[in-house]
Amino acid sequence: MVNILFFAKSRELSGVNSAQITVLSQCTFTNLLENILQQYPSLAVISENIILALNEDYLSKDSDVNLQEGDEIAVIPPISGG
Amino acid sequence: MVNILFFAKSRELSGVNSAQITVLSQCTFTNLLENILQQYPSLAVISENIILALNEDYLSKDSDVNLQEGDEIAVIPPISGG
Amino acid sequence: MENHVEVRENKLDLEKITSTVTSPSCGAVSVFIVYQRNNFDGKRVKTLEYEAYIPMAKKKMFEVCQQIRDKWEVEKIAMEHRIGLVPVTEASIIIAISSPHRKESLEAVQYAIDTVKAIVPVWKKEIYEDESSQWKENKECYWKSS
Amino acid sequence: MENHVEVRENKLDLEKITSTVTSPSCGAVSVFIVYQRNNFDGKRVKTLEYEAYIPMAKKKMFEVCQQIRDKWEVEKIAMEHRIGLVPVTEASIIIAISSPHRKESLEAVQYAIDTVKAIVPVWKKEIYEDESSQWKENKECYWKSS
Repeated sequence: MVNILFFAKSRELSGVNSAQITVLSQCTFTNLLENILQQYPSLAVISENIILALNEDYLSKDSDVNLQEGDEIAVIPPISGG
Repeated sequence: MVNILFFAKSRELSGVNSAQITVLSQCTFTNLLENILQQYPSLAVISENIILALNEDYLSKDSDVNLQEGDEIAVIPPISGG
Repeated sequence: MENHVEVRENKLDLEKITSTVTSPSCGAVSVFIVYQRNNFDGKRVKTLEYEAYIPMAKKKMFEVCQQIRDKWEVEKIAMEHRIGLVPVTEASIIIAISSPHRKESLEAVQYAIDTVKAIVPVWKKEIYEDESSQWKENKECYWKSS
Repeated sequence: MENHVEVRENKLDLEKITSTVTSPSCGAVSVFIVYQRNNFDGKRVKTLEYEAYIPMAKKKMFEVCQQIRDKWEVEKIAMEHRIGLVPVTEASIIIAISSPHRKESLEAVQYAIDTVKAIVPVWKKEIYEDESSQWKENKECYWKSS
Protein backbone atom coordinates (compact mmCIF):
# COMPACT_ATOMS: atom_id res chain seq x y z
CA MET A 1 0.00 0.00 0.00
CA VAL A 2 1.27 3.46 -0.89
CA ASN A 3 -0.24 6.85 -0.23
CA ILE A 4 -1.40 8.75 -3.26
CA LEU A 5 -2.00 12.51 -3.27
CA PHE A 6 -3.97 14.49 -5.81
CA PHE A 7 -3.59 18.19 -6.49
CA ALA A 8 -5.39 20.91 -8.45
CA LYS A 9 -7.17 19.47 -11.50
CA SER A 10 -6.24 15.88 -10.60
CA ARG A 11 -7.81 16.43 -7.18
CA GLU A 12 -10.99 17.81 -8.73
CA LEU A 13 -11.22 14.92 -11.21
CA SER A 14 -10.47 12.13 -8.73
CA GLY A 15 -12.71 13.71 -6.12
CA VAL A 16 -10.25 13.03 -3.31
CA ASN A 17 -7.21 14.69 -1.77
CA SER A 18 -5.47 11.47 -0.94
CA ALA A 19 -5.98 7.72 -0.75
CA GLN A 20 -4.17 4.49 -0.09
CA ILE A 21 -3.77 2.24 -3.09
CA THR A 22 -2.08 -1.01 -3.96
CA VAL A 23 0.40 -0.96 -6.80
CA LEU A 24 3.20 -3.19 -8.03
CA SER A 25 6.34 -2.74 -5.98
CA GLN A 26 8.55 -2.84 -9.08
CA CYS A 27 7.37 -1.32 -12.31
CA THR A 28 8.05 1.36 -14.91
CA PHE A 29 6.74 4.90 -14.72
CA THR A 30 4.32 4.00 -17.52
CA ASN A 31 3.02 0.92 -15.64
CA LEU A 32 2.53 2.97 -12.50
CA LEU A 33 0.64 5.71 -14.31
CA GLU A 34 -1.55 3.12 -16.09
CA ASN A 35 -2.29 1.46 -12.79
CA ILE A 36 -3.34 4.80 -11.25
CA LEU A 37 -5.49 5.60 -14.31
CA GLN A 38 -7.26 2.23 -13.96
CA GLN A 39 -8.10 3.02 -10.35
CA TYR A 40 -9.02 6.66 -11.14
CA PRO A 41 -10.41 6.58 -14.69
CA SER A 42 -11.62 10.18 -14.40
CA LEU A 43 -7.97 11.23 -14.71
CA ALA A 44 -7.85 9.97 -18.32
CA VAL A 45 -8.61 13.42 -19.73
CA ILE A 46 -5.36 14.79 -18.32
CA SER A 47 -3.24 11.63 -18.60
CA GLU A 48 -0.92 13.19 -21.22
CA ASN A 49 -0.39 16.14 -18.97
CA ILE A 50 0.60 14.54 -15.68
CA ILE A 51 3.86 13.85 -13.96
CA LEU A 52 4.25 11.70 -10.84
CA ALA A 53 6.32 12.46 -7.80
CA LEU A 54 7.62 9.83 -5.42
CA ASN A 55 8.44 10.98 -1.90
CA GLU A 56 8.62 14.63 -3.00
CA ASP A 57 10.79 14.15 -6.06
CA TYR A 58 9.68 14.05 -9.66
CA LEU A 59 9.85 10.71 -11.41
CA SER A 60 11.29 10.64 -14.88
CA LYS A 61 8.87 9.29 -17.50
CA ASP A 62 11.37 6.64 -18.60
CA SER A 63 12.37 5.51 -15.13
CA ASP A 64 11.90 2.24 -13.30
CA VAL A 65 10.11 2.65 -10.01
CA ASN A 66 10.70 0.75 -6.79
CA LEU A 67 7.97 1.27 -4.26
CA GLN A 68 7.91 0.49 -0.58
CA GLU A 69 5.12 0.32 1.95
CA GLY A 70 4.21 3.85 3.01
CA ASP A 71 5.76 5.63 0.04
CA GLU A 72 4.02 8.80 -1.08
CA ILE A 73 3.06 9.20 -4.71
CA ALA A 74 1.68 12.50 -5.95
CA VAL A 75 -0.25 13.09 -9.16
CA ILE A 76 0.99 16.41 -10.45
CA PRO A 77 -0.75 18.33 -13.21
CA PRO A 78 1.16 21.17 -14.88
CA ILE A 79 2.22 23.64 -12.23
CA SER A 80 1.38 27.31 -12.16
CA GLY A 81 3.10 28.76 -9.14
CA GLY A 82 5.14 31.91 -8.96
CA MET B 1 28.54 86.35 -15.29
CA VAL B 2 27.60 82.70 -14.86
CA ASN B 3 26.85 80.72 -11.73
CA ILE B 4 29.32 78.01 -10.89
CA LEU B 5 28.54 75.14 -8.53
CA PHE B 6 31.02 72.85 -6.81
CA PHE B 7 30.26 69.40 -5.47
CA ALA B 8 31.96 66.76 -3.35
CA LYS B 9 35.76 66.93 -3.66
CA SER B 10 35.62 70.02 -5.90
CA ARG B 11 33.54 71.77 -3.24
CA GLU B 12 36.02 70.82 -0.53
CA LEU B 13 38.99 71.99 -2.63
CA SER B 14 37.43 75.26 -3.78
CA GLY B 15 36.05 75.95 -0.33
CA VAL B 16 32.72 77.18 -1.70
CA ASN B 17 29.41 75.67 -2.76
CA SER B 18 28.79 78.19 -5.50
CA ALA B 19 30.00 81.49 -6.89
CA GLN B 20 29.48 83.90 -9.74
CA ILE B 21 32.34 84.11 -12.19
CA THR B 22 33.11 85.81 -15.46
CA VAL B 23 34.06 83.58 -18.37
CA LEU B 24 34.25 83.94 -22.15
CA SER B 25 30.84 83.66 -23.74
CA GLN B 26 32.18 81.50 -26.57
CA CYS B 27 34.94 79.03 -25.97
CA THR B 28 35.86 75.35 -26.04
CA PHE B 29 35.35 72.97 -23.15
CA THR B 30 39.12 73.03 -22.61
CA ASN B 31 39.23 76.86 -22.49
CA LEU B 32 36.37 76.93 -20.00
CA LEU B 33 37.98 74.36 -17.73
CA GLU B 34 41.32 76.23 -17.88
CA ASN B 35 39.55 79.45 -17.02
CA ILE B 36 37.89 77.82 -14.01
CA LEU B 37 41.21 76.29 -12.90
CA GLN B 38 42.85 79.73 -13.06
CA GLN B 39 40.19 81.15 -10.77
CA TYR B 40 40.19 78.06 -8.49
CA PRO B 41 43.81 76.78 -8.62
CA SER B 42 43.14 74.38 -5.76
CA LEU B 43 41.16 72.25 -8.25
CA ALA B 44 44.36 71.45 -10.17
CA VAL B 45 44.87 68.16 -8.31
CA ILE B 46 41.62 66.78 -9.74
CA SER B 47 41.68 68.56 -13.11
CA GLU B 48 42.10 65.30 -15.05
CA ASN B 49 39.16 63.87 -13.24
CA ILE B 50 36.48 66.50 -13.73
CA ILE B 51 33.59 66.95 -16.10
CA LEU B 52 31.56 70.13 -16.44
CA ALA B 53 27.81 70.42 -16.70
CA LEU B 54 26.01 73.36 -18.26
CA ASN B 55 22.43 73.93 -17.16
CA GLU B 56 22.14 70.37 -15.83
CA ASP B 57 23.59 68.58 -18.84
CA TYR B 58 27.08 67.18 -19.21
CA LEU B 59 29.38 68.98 -21.61
CA SER B 60 31.41 66.85 -23.95
CA LYS B 61 35.17 67.36 -23.60
CA ASP B 62 35.52 68.22 -27.28
CA SER B 63 32.54 70.57 -27.47
CA ASP B 64 32.32 74.30 -28.12
CA VAL B 65 30.49 76.13 -25.39
CA ASN B 66 28.16 79.09 -25.73
CA LEU B 67 27.41 80.77 -22.44
CA GLN B 68 24.75 83.26 -21.55
CA GLU B 69 24.23 85.50 -18.54
CA GLY B 70 22.82 83.44 -15.69
CA ASP B 71 23.86 80.05 -17.04
CA GLU B 72 24.73 77.44 -14.46
CA ILE B 73 28.01 75.57 -14.70
CA ALA B 74 28.75 72.69 -12.35
CA VAL B 75 32.16 71.20 -11.60
CA ILE B 76 31.55 67.48 -11.36
CA PRO B 77 34.11 65.07 -9.94
CA PRO B 78 33.61 61.34 -10.59
CA ILE B 79 30.19 60.37 -9.30
CA SER B 80 29.51 57.67 -6.75
CA GLY B 81 25.76 57.48 -6.41
CA GLY B 82 23.59 54.41 -6.39
CA MET C 1 24.89 31.09 3.95
CA GLU C 2 21.22 31.24 4.72
CA ASN C 3 18.18 30.11 2.79
CA HIS C 4 14.75 31.13 3.97
CA VAL C 5 11.80 29.37 2.33
CA GLU C 6 8.13 29.59 3.26
CA VAL C 7 4.69 28.68 1.90
CA ARG C 8 2.01 30.59 3.79
CA GLU C 9 -1.69 31.38 3.70
CA ASN C 10 -1.47 35.01 4.77
CA LYS C 11 -0.31 38.18 3.09
CA LEU C 12 3.38 38.38 2.18
CA ASP C 13 5.38 41.07 3.99
CA LEU C 14 7.82 42.69 1.57
CA GLU C 15 9.71 44.67 4.20
CA LYS C 16 10.14 41.63 6.43
CA ILE C 17 11.22 39.27 3.66
CA THR C 18 13.72 41.80 2.36
CA SER C 19 15.11 42.41 5.83
CA THR C 20 15.86 38.70 6.24
CA VAL C 21 18.46 38.95 3.46
CA THR C 22 20.20 42.18 4.42
CA SER C 23 23.52 42.07 6.19
CA PRO C 24 26.20 44.63 7.02
CA SER C 25 28.55 43.10 4.46
CA CYS C 26 26.10 42.94 1.55
CA GLY C 27 25.54 45.92 -0.65
CA ALA C 28 23.02 44.68 -3.17
CA VAL C 29 19.55 43.25 -2.72
CA SER C 30 17.40 42.26 -5.66
CA VAL C 31 13.74 41.51 -5.14
CA PHE C 32 11.18 40.07 -7.50
CA ILE C 33 7.47 40.15 -6.74
CA VAL C 34 4.57 38.64 -8.66
CA TYR C 35 1.30 40.50 -8.26
CA GLN C 36 -2.00 39.06 -9.41
CA ARG C 37 -3.38 40.70 -12.52
CA ASN C 38 -7.04 41.53 -12.86
CA ASN C 39 -7.52 40.19 -16.36
CA PHE C 40 -6.66 37.27 -18.59
CA ASP C 41 -7.41 37.32 -22.31
CA GLY C 42 -9.91 40.10 -21.67
CA LYS C 43 -11.76 38.18 -18.93
CA ARG C 44 -11.90 39.97 -15.60
CA VAL C 45 -10.31 37.95 -12.81
CA LYS C 46 -12.28 38.11 -9.57
CA THR C 47 -9.88 36.21 -7.37
CA LEU C 48 -7.04 33.70 -7.45
CA GLU C 49 -6.75 30.47 -5.59
CA TYR C 50 -3.39 28.83 -5.01
CA GLU C 51 -2.72 25.38 -3.68
CA ALA C 52 0.59 23.65 -3.02
CA TYR C 53 2.03 20.26 -2.27
CA ILE C 54 3.59 22.07 0.66
CA PRO C 55 6.45 19.80 1.79
CA MET C 56 7.54 19.12 -1.80
CA ALA C 57 7.16 22.82 -2.70
CA LYS C 58 9.48 23.79 0.14
CA LYS C 59 11.91 21.03 -0.80
CA LYS C 60 12.03 22.26 -4.40
CA MET C 61 12.41 25.89 -3.25
CA PHE C 62 15.44 24.82 -1.21
CA GLU C 63 16.75 23.08 -4.33
CA VAL C 64 16.38 26.34 -6.25
CA CYS C 65 18.43 28.04 -3.51
CA GLN C 66 21.14 25.42 -3.89
CA GLN C 67 21.19 25.75 -7.67
CA ILE C 68 21.62 29.51 -7.27
CA ARG C 69 24.56 29.00 -4.91
CA ASP C 70 26.15 26.63 -7.41
CA LYS C 71 26.02 29.40 -10.03
CA TRP C 72 26.44 32.73 -8.24
CA GLU C 73 28.16 34.13 -5.21
CA VAL C 74 25.17 35.32 -3.26
CA GLU C 75 24.80 35.85 0.47
CA LYS C 76 21.23 35.21 1.61
CA ILE C 77 18.16 33.99 -0.22
CA ALA C 78 14.55 34.36 0.89
CA MET C 79 11.50 33.16 -0.99
CA GLU C 80 7.93 33.02 0.22
CA HIS C 81 4.95 31.76 -1.76
CA ARG C 82 1.42 32.57 -0.72
CA ILE C 83 -1.37 30.00 -1.10
CA GLY C 84 -5.13 30.04 -0.57
CA LEU C 85 -7.22 32.93 -1.85
CA VAL C 86 -5.02 35.75 -3.13
CA PRO C 87 -6.89 38.97 -3.97
CA VAL C 88 -6.16 40.69 -7.26
CA THR C 89 -3.22 43.16 -6.90
CA GLU C 90 -1.71 41.26 -3.96
CA ALA C 91 1.57 39.34 -4.19
CA SER C 92 1.72 35.58 -4.70
CA ILE C 93 5.49 35.24 -4.40
CA ILE C 94 8.39 37.37 -3.20
CA ILE C 95 12.00 36.41 -3.83
CA ALA C 96 14.81 38.47 -2.28
CA ILE C 97 18.52 37.79 -2.73
CA SER C 98 21.51 39.67 -1.36
CA SER C 99 25.05 39.64 -2.68
CA PRO C 100 28.23 41.62 -2.18
CA HIS C 101 27.95 42.90 -5.78
CA ARG C 102 24.80 43.70 -7.71
CA LYS C 103 25.30 41.58 -10.81
CA GLU C 104 25.03 38.36 -8.81
CA SER C 105 21.79 39.12 -7.00
CA LEU C 106 20.15 40.51 -10.15
CA GLU C 107 20.98 37.43 -12.21
CA ALA C 108 20.14 35.10 -9.34
CA VAL C 109 16.68 36.55 -8.75
CA GLN C 110 15.87 36.09 -12.45
CA TYR C 111 17.06 32.48 -12.35
CA ALA C 112 15.10 31.94 -9.15
CA ILE C 113 11.72 32.97 -10.52
CA ASP C 114 12.30 31.09 -13.80
CA THR C 115 13.18 27.91 -11.89
CA VAL C 116 10.41 28.21 -9.30
CA LYS C 117 7.92 28.40 -12.16
CA ALA C 118 9.42 25.25 -13.67
CA ILE C 119 9.73 22.91 -10.70
CA VAL C 120 7.87 24.03 -7.55
CA PRO C 121 4.54 22.18 -7.20
CA VAL C 122 2.10 25.04 -6.72
CA TRP C 123 -1.09 25.52 -8.72
CA LYS C 124 -3.13 28.60 -9.51
CA LYS C 125 -6.79 28.73 -10.40
CA GLU C 126 -8.16 31.93 -11.85
CA ILE C 127 -11.76 32.60 -10.91
CA TYR C 128 -13.44 35.03 -13.29
CA GLU C 129 -16.24 37.48 -12.69
CA ASP C 130 -18.59 35.32 -14.79
CA GLU C 131 -17.98 32.50 -12.21
CA SER C 132 -16.02 30.38 -14.68
CA SER C 133 -12.55 29.28 -13.59
CA GLN C 134 -9.40 27.81 -15.01
CA TRP C 135 -6.28 26.05 -13.72
CA LYS C 136 -3.31 27.86 -15.15
CA GLU C 137 -0.17 26.21 -16.56
CA ASN C 138 3.29 27.81 -16.49
CA LYS C 139 4.95 27.76 -19.88
CA GLU C 140 8.16 26.76 -17.99
CA CYS C 141 6.58 23.46 -16.89
CA TYR C 142 8.28 20.71 -18.91
CA TRP C 143 5.57 18.02 -18.68
CA LYS C 144 2.85 20.29 -20.02
CA SER C 145 1.90 18.61 -23.30
CA SER C 146 0.59 21.60 -25.27
CA MET D 1 3.22 55.66 -18.23
CA GLU D 2 4.48 57.02 -14.96
CA ASN D 3 7.94 57.85 -13.74
CA HIS D 4 8.49 58.65 -10.09
CA VAL D 5 11.86 60.14 -9.16
CA GLU D 6 13.00 61.53 -5.83
CA VAL D 7 16.14 62.61 -4.00
CA ARG D 8 15.47 62.81 -0.30
CA GLU D 9 17.23 63.25 3.04
CA ASN D 10 15.19 60.77 5.04
CA LYS D 11 14.96 57.01 5.14
CA LEU D 12 13.69 55.29 2.00
CA ASP D 13 10.39 53.41 2.37
CA LEU D 14 10.58 50.15 0.42
CA GLU D 15 6.90 49.30 0.80
CA LYS D 16 5.80 52.75 -0.33
CA ILE D 17 8.15 52.96 -3.31
CA THR D 18 7.12 49.49 -4.46
CA SER D 19 3.43 50.33 -4.10
CA THR D 20 3.83 53.31 -6.44
CA VAL D 21 4.63 50.93 -9.32
CA THR D 22 1.99 48.27 -8.76
CA SER D 23 -1.14 48.26 -10.87
CA PRO D 24 -3.96 45.79 -11.45
CA SER D 25 -2.70 45.06 -14.96
CA CYS D 26 0.95 44.47 -14.07
CA GLY D 27 2.11 41.10 -12.86
CA ALA D 28 5.81 41.60 -12.29
CA VAL D 29 7.69 44.03 -10.10
CA SER D 30 11.46 43.99 -9.86
CA VAL D 31 13.18 45.96 -7.15
CA PHE D 32 16.83 46.71 -6.61
CA ILE D 33 18.14 48.14 -3.35
CA VAL D 34 21.65 49.28 -2.44
CA TYR D 35 22.48 48.95 1.23
CA GLN D 36 25.54 50.54 2.76
CA ARG D 37 28.27 48.08 3.64
CA ASN D 38 30.21 48.32 6.86
CA ASN D 39 33.65 47.79 5.39
CA PHE D 40 35.84 48.79 2.49
CA ASP D 41 39.21 47.10 1.91
CA GLY D 42 39.17 45.94 5.49
CA LYS D 43 38.52 49.41 6.92
CA ARG D 44 35.40 49.68 9.04
CA VAL D 45 32.95 52.22 7.70
CA LYS D 46 31.35 54.32 10.43
CA THR D 47 28.90 56.23 8.29
CA LEU D 48 28.23 57.38 4.74
CA GLU D 49 27.54 60.85 3.52
CA TYR D 50 25.83 61.45 0.20
CA GLU D 51 25.44 64.71 -1.62
CA ALA D 52 23.70 65.44 -4.91
CA TYR D 53 23.36 68.14 -7.50
CA ILE D 54 19.67 67.67 -6.85
CA PRO D 55 17.95 69.23 -9.90
CA MET D 56 20.43 67.65 -12.32
CA ALA D 57 20.26 64.33 -10.46
CA LYS D 58 16.48 64.26 -10.88
CA LYS D 59 16.79 65.29 -14.52
CA LYS D 60 19.23 62.44 -15.19
CA MET D 61 17.04 59.98 -13.29
CA PHE D 62 14.14 60.96 -15.56
CA GLU D 63 16.46 60.41 -18.54
CA VAL D 64 17.22 56.92 -17.23
CA CYS D 65 13.44 56.30 -17.09
CA GLN D 66 13.12 57.43 -20.70
CA GLN D 67 16.01 55.24 -21.85
CA ILE D 68 14.34 52.28 -20.17
CA ARG D 69 11.08 52.99 -21.96
CA ASP D 70 12.95 53.17 -25.27
CA LYS D 71 14.29 49.67 -24.65
CA TRP D 72 11.64 47.73 -22.72
CA GLU D 73 7.90 47.58 -22.37
CA VAL D 74 7.55 48.50 -18.73
CA GLU D 75 4.64 50.05 -16.91
CA LYS D 76 5.76 52.21 -14.01
CA ILE D 77 9.20 53.20 -12.78
CA ALA D 78 10.08 54.54 -9.35
CA MET D 79 13.55 55.48 -8.14
CA GLU D 80 14.49 57.27 -4.97
CA HIS D 81 18.00 58.20 -3.89
CA ARG D 82 18.77 59.13 -0.32
CA ILE D 83 21.31 61.87 0.49
CA GLY D 84 22.85 63.23 3.68
CA LEU D 85 24.08 60.87 6.36
CA VAL D 86 23.13 57.27 5.61
CA PRO D 87 23.80 54.81 8.43
CA VAL D 88 25.53 51.54 7.62
CA THR D 89 22.97 48.84 6.64
CA GLU D 90 20.39 51.39 5.46
CA ALA D 91 19.45 51.86 1.82
CA SER D 92 20.89 54.60 -0.38
CA ILE D 93 18.79 53.89 -3.46
CA ILE D 94 15.68 51.90 -4.30
CA ILE D 95 14.58 51.28 -7.87
CA ALA D 96 11.24 49.55 -8.57
CA ILE D 97 9.87 48.75 -12.01
CA SER D 98 6.64 47.03 -13.00
CA SER D 99 5.87 45.33 -16.29
CA PRO D 100 3.21 43.01 -17.67
CA HIS D 101 5.85 40.25 -17.99
CA ARG D 102 8.79 39.57 -15.73
CA LYS D 103 11.64 39.61 -18.22
CA GLU D 104 11.15 43.31 -18.96
CA SER D 105 11.16 44.56 -15.38
CA LEU D 106 14.13 42.34 -14.45
CA GLU D 107 16.25 43.56 -17.34
CA ALA D 108 15.10 47.15 -16.88
CA VAL D 109 16.01 47.29 -13.20
CA GLN D 110 19.50 46.06 -14.01
CA TYR D 111 19.91 48.68 -16.73
CA ALA D 112 18.53 51.33 -14.36
CA ILE D 113 21.08 50.80 -11.61
CA ASP D 114 23.96 50.51 -14.13
CA THR D 115 22.93 53.79 -15.77
CA VAL D 116 22.22 55.66 -12.55
CA LYS D 117 25.74 54.84 -11.43
CA ALA D 118 27.12 56.17 -14.72
CA ILE D 119 25.26 59.47 -15.13
CA VAL D 120 23.39 60.68 -12.03
CA PRO D 121 25.41 63.37 -10.18
CA VAL D 122 25.45 62.01 -6.65
CA TRP D 123 28.58 61.59 -4.54
CA LYS D 124 29.34 59.31 -1.64
CA LYS D 125 31.93 59.88 1.05
CA GLU D 126 32.85 56.95 3.25
CA ILE D 127 33.79 57.96 6.78
CA TYR D 128 35.83 55.29 8.54
CA GLU D 129 36.09 54.44 12.21
CA ASP D 130 39.65 55.85 12.30
CA GLU D 131 38.10 59.24 11.26
CA SER D 132 39.68 59.14 7.80
CA SER D 133 37.33 59.53 4.86
CA GLN D 134 37.24 59.07 1.12
CA TRP D 135 35.11 60.22 -1.80
CA LYS D 136 34.16 57.13 -3.77
CA GLU D 137 34.14 56.84 -7.56
CA ASN D 138 31.81 54.54 -9.48
CA LYS D 139 33.64 52.38 -11.98
CA GLU D 140 30.76 53.16 -14.39
CA CYS D 141 31.70 56.88 -14.44
CA TYR D 142 33.22 57.58 -17.85
CA TRP D 143 35.27 60.70 -16.96
CA LYS D 144 37.06 59.01 -14.11
CA SER D 145 40.69 59.02 -15.27
CA SER D 146 42.06 56.02 -13.39
